[in-house]
Amino acid sequence: AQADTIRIATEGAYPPFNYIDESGELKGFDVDIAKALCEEMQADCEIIAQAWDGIIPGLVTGRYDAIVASMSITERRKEAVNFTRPYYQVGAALVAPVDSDIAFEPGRLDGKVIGVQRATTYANLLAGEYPEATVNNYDTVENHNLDLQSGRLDGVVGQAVLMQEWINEHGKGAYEIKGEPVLDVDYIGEGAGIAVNKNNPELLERLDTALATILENGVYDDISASYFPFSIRPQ
Amino acid sequence: MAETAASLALDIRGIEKSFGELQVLRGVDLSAKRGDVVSIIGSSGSGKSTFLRCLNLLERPDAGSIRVAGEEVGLRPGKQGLEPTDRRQLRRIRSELGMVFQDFNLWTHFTILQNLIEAPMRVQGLSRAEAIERAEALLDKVGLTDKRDSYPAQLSGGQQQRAAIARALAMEPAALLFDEPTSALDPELVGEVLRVMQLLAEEGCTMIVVTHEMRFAREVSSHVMFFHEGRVEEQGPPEQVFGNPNSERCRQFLSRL
Amino acid sequence: MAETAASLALDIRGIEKSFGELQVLRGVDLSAKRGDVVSIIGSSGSGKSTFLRCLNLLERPDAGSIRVAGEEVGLRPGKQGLEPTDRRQLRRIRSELGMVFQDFNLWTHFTILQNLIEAPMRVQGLSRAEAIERAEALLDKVGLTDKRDSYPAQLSGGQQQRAAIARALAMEPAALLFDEPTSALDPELVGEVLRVMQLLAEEGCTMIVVTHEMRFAREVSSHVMFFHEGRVEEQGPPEQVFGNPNSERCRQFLSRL
Amino acid sequence: MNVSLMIESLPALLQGVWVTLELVVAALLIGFCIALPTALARLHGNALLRSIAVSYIFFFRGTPLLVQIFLVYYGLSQFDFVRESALWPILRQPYWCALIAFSLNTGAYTAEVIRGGIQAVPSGQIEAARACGMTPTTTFVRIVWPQALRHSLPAYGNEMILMVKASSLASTVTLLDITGVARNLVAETYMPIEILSMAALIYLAMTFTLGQGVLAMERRLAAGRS
Amino acid sequence: MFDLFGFGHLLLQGTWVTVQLALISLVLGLGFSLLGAAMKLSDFRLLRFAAGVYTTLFRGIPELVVILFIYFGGVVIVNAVARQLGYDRYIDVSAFAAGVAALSLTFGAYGTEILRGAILAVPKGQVEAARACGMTSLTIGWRIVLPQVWRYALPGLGNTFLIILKETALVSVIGLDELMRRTEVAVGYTKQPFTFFLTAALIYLGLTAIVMLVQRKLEQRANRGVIARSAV
Ligand SMILES: Nc1ncnc2c1ncn2[C@@H]1O[C@H](COP(=O)(O)OP(=O)(O)OP(=O)(O)O)[C@@H](O)[C@H]1O
Ligand SMILES: Nc1ncnc2c1ncn2[C@@H]1O[C@H](COP(=O)(O)OP(=O)(O)OP(=O)(O)O)[C@@H](O)[C@H]1O
Ligand SMILES: [Mg+2]
Ligand SMILES: [Mg+2]
Repeated sequence: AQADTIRIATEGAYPPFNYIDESGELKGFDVDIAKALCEEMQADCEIIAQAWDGIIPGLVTGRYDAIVASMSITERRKEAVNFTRPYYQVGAALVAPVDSDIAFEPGRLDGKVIGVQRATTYANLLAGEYPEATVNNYDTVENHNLDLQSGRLDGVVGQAVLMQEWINEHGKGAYEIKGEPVLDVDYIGEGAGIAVNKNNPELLERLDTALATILENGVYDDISASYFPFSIRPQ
Repeated sequence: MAETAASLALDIRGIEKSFGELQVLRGVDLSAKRGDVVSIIGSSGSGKSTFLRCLNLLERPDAGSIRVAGEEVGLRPGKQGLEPTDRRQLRRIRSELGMVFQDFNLWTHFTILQNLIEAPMRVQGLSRAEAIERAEALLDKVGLTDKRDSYPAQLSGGQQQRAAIARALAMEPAALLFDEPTSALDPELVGEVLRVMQLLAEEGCTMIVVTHEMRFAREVSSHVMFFHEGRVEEQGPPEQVFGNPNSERCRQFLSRL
Repeated sequence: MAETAASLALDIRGIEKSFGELQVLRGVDLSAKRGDVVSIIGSSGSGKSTFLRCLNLLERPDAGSIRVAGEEVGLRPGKQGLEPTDRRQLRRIRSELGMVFQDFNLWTHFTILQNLIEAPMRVQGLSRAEAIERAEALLDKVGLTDKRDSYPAQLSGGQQQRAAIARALAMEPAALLFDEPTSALDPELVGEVLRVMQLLAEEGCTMIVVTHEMRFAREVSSHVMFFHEGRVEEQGPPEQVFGNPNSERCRQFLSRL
Repeated sequence: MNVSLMIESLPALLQGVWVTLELVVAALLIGFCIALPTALARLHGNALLRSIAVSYIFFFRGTPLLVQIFLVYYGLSQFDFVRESALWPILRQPYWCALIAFSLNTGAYTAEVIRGGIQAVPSGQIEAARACGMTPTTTFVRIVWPQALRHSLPAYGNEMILMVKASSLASTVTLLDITGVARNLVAETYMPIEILSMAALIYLAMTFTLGQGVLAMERRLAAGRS
Repeated sequence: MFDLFGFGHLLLQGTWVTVQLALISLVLGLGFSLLGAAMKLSDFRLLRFAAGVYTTLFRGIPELVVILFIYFGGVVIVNAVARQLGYDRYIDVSAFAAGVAALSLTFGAYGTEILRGAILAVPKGQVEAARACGMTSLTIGWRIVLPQVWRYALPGLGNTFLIILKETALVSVIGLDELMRRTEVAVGYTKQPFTFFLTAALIYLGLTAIVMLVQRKLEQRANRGVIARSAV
């Protein structure tokens, strides 16, 4: 598709990767990456916010051309959409109060109430490995974090970087990441990729090329450095 | 009653009407010359209102013929009784038969004046100015000039009744049909309305009046019909019907009053 | 009227009542012995209904006193007219003044029998069996025995009216108050209801009747009161009021009939 | 349309039916218990009671149920004193939060329905009772209430149906009612049309049955009385 | 404090979107109501049946489901139809359009029943009096029935509009930047759920109060010529 404008969807409720600030603008790592890619491809881009629930159906039905929303590459999703190579990779972290003894170990989550964002890979991870845990699905990460604070949840499973950020800002001394983040490719996937409609292979190729370029030429690293003190470059 | 059909204001023959199983009218005739005042009396449920409503086809008769001012209303058998063959003609005939309802049915969202000019303007195509001129003359006649801009709900029962009569007259009809024009009113208001009707009678207006007011039937009408179980059981000049009725049932009815 | 106050079934003095600016009653007296039948006549808006409703305090009078069977109803000035001092007494007095409403007000969710036993059971504390016994005797008297298990909506107007009378009688009241008991009925039903009332009158029942039926007022009542603008303009035995009224206004009213 | 998926999704959705039904029935019962005193306060209470009733009704009829749920669920839990109170074991559960929000909401609407029903009882019926010397309580219990109930039934039937539908908002606070299950299935399968059609059909069956039930009851009550 | 952590103006923008959504749904919904009522009262069984299906569906399915359905399914259907008609550019169904469609169709379903009831509530005598004057059906409908219909329909229509006004909040689920979504975004950013949800509640209450006021004015107008008689 040589359309002049590429429409890119992101969620807008996943800071610092994508969020809406008080000026009402979409911001964040994902958004900056998307803009950098567009610049590289010399295309006009329109970035729109879309609720997570319907973000893949929206792509499938052609509402937009690509999703840059920290979406993990998984086999299930590959049935519905095509992915570029990963553009970042972080594990799944379990966050809980400091004095809690839960952990990502067999049996240690049994009977615990764990919050997770609806329709994410973390939900699959919990369902697959910890069937005895009670899993609550939330519409946004913000909502499950609020509920962790309210004490309704014993823990939440979310993306490691993100959860670390949140702990730094809102939960220092009260919450911590339990153990090491999980990097199980079966559930978590190979990292976050850009999803493209299956019938649009040209765009996929252009995005892959552009992604390779910015990973090479230092643009990626600049963006990454402006958000994180460490690298989340995919292996 | 030796007039030719054409000279009659109303000429009705053999009206029959059933509601489901119940036969309400079993062949009723009526003829009235210009200026006749016909009173219809009879006990409740005898079919008086139904007959009146058949005359302008608010109710569809099962059989019978209707002539208004010499013109026959086109009727053909339909699903529910006789159907008008020509809706245009029906509307014209209806506009020639003014009807005054028992509960007035003044249009509540219009003022009295608007009630009077609506039909002349929409049905007879009068200009607004003409319609208002006619309406004001009528309001004067029934003594409601000061109420022209009031809404029906702001009028007393007797005033509403007179407005309803004025509305019917505004169409300059060939005949006026009244259904119990006074039964909802108190004795004083009854007198008020009867005076207006008497006035109309003196002016030579043709009227068919269903009524429970025997005094009116006796004093004003030229002809009285007593209905019983869907038939005209007794009829004639008031002196005869009230003074010396042939029918046993009629005598009984009158004795109750 | 030389009876002592105690022997009177009803003794009303100086009732006044205003609605906002409008003074509807300007000091009305009424006294009735056991067995008296008092008719109240007068034109629309003269305050007849309001007066009747003041008697059992459905409307609060602004001034006046009320004695029922010798017992004075305790009243004290309140925000809107006179207030009863003792709600218990008020309820007892009300149960002694049976009221028959113009539009019957039968309780629509009860059968006729239930309508008759409800108040005796709940107010007078009769057992169900006693109440039913009393009710059945009354139904027999007003000729509604076969309707005991029908709902009010299934009865004709005249039957409903008779049921309403029976309901009032079921409380065995000291006096019965009627507000235009026949104005909603057709002539034949009027006859039916008047017969029942005449029967009650012959049995010595005390009745106060607001009515437009002059025939009833003339033939049945022992005393007639003509209301005009919130005052009793004329009163006396029916022969006098109808035959030779003193008041000009009363003469005018009667001439209209 | 992927029909086999629609059929596969049915068992999971039917599990959601129980959550929905439980919530709706409980909310309607509690709501009714709130509504009756509220309606009476609105009609007969002293000025203070009346204004409390009026404000309660105005707030819950004037704001979206979604806002009410979020206020109860996320809003209250923000305060430490709520979290330390004895009520926290209840308030921490999404089920109870949803139930509280639903009950308060339907209570406000039902109060208006009941008020309408009471006011629709012709004043003559009450006057006739007074004229017999009945006490206000007897008059209400024996004469007004039975008739008010009949007057209110159609409107109350509507309110019940609205409640069934509004209960779909429970999914926004993690509850797995019909909509909650459906949204999870959509997230797993990326087939929104099929799944949502199934959910819609289930709701339709519920509301339709309820509607017919209310109609049947109206007819029974109306028998012989018109 | 009034800038609400910097989100005040966003909430106002959201309110404006909410108002637009509600008003456009009202206008279209009234159209559907009139059409639906006319169909329900028509002599053709097929039209009556179609209207019956319409009202049953839209009164029986939760609005949230309707919104999700139109948003996800609507695009597929619209584009399939467009392709059939030979138009092969992609047509988007925006969240706003989906919201308007869902809300106006819902309003129409309720409105259909309200208008039907109101038309039947106009006393038969009013129509008979017009017939007896010889008016045509069209004149009767336009001059006698419709002006009186509002009197009976306004309370019901007003209530339904209040319901629709609040249901605009559901459109936030598909990401339309109306008041509720703006509120959630603000909560996400500031972590102040109580403050923001309460603010949103107050804004909705304000809108509700305005609608009630307008409704009362309209009812007064529609009731001209009718004297309110006290119930006592
Ligand atoms: N639309 C209808 N459907 C069925 N039966 C009807 C209908 N209209 C009238 N009837 C019946 O037809 C009979 C005659 O009614 P009609 O109204 O003509 O009587 P009426 O002589 O005017 O009585 P009244 O003096 O009480 O007005 C009555 O038994 C009535 O119940
Ligand atoms: N609740 C009320 N508020 C204000 N005015 C009232 C009220 N009830 C009655 N009125 C007025 O009081 C006057 C007397 O009314 P009332 O009903 O006693 O008359 P009436 O003699 O019974 O007349 P009718 O024969 O028409 O029944 C009337 O002018 C009426 O408008
Ligand atoms: Mg009749
Ligand atoms: Mg009166």
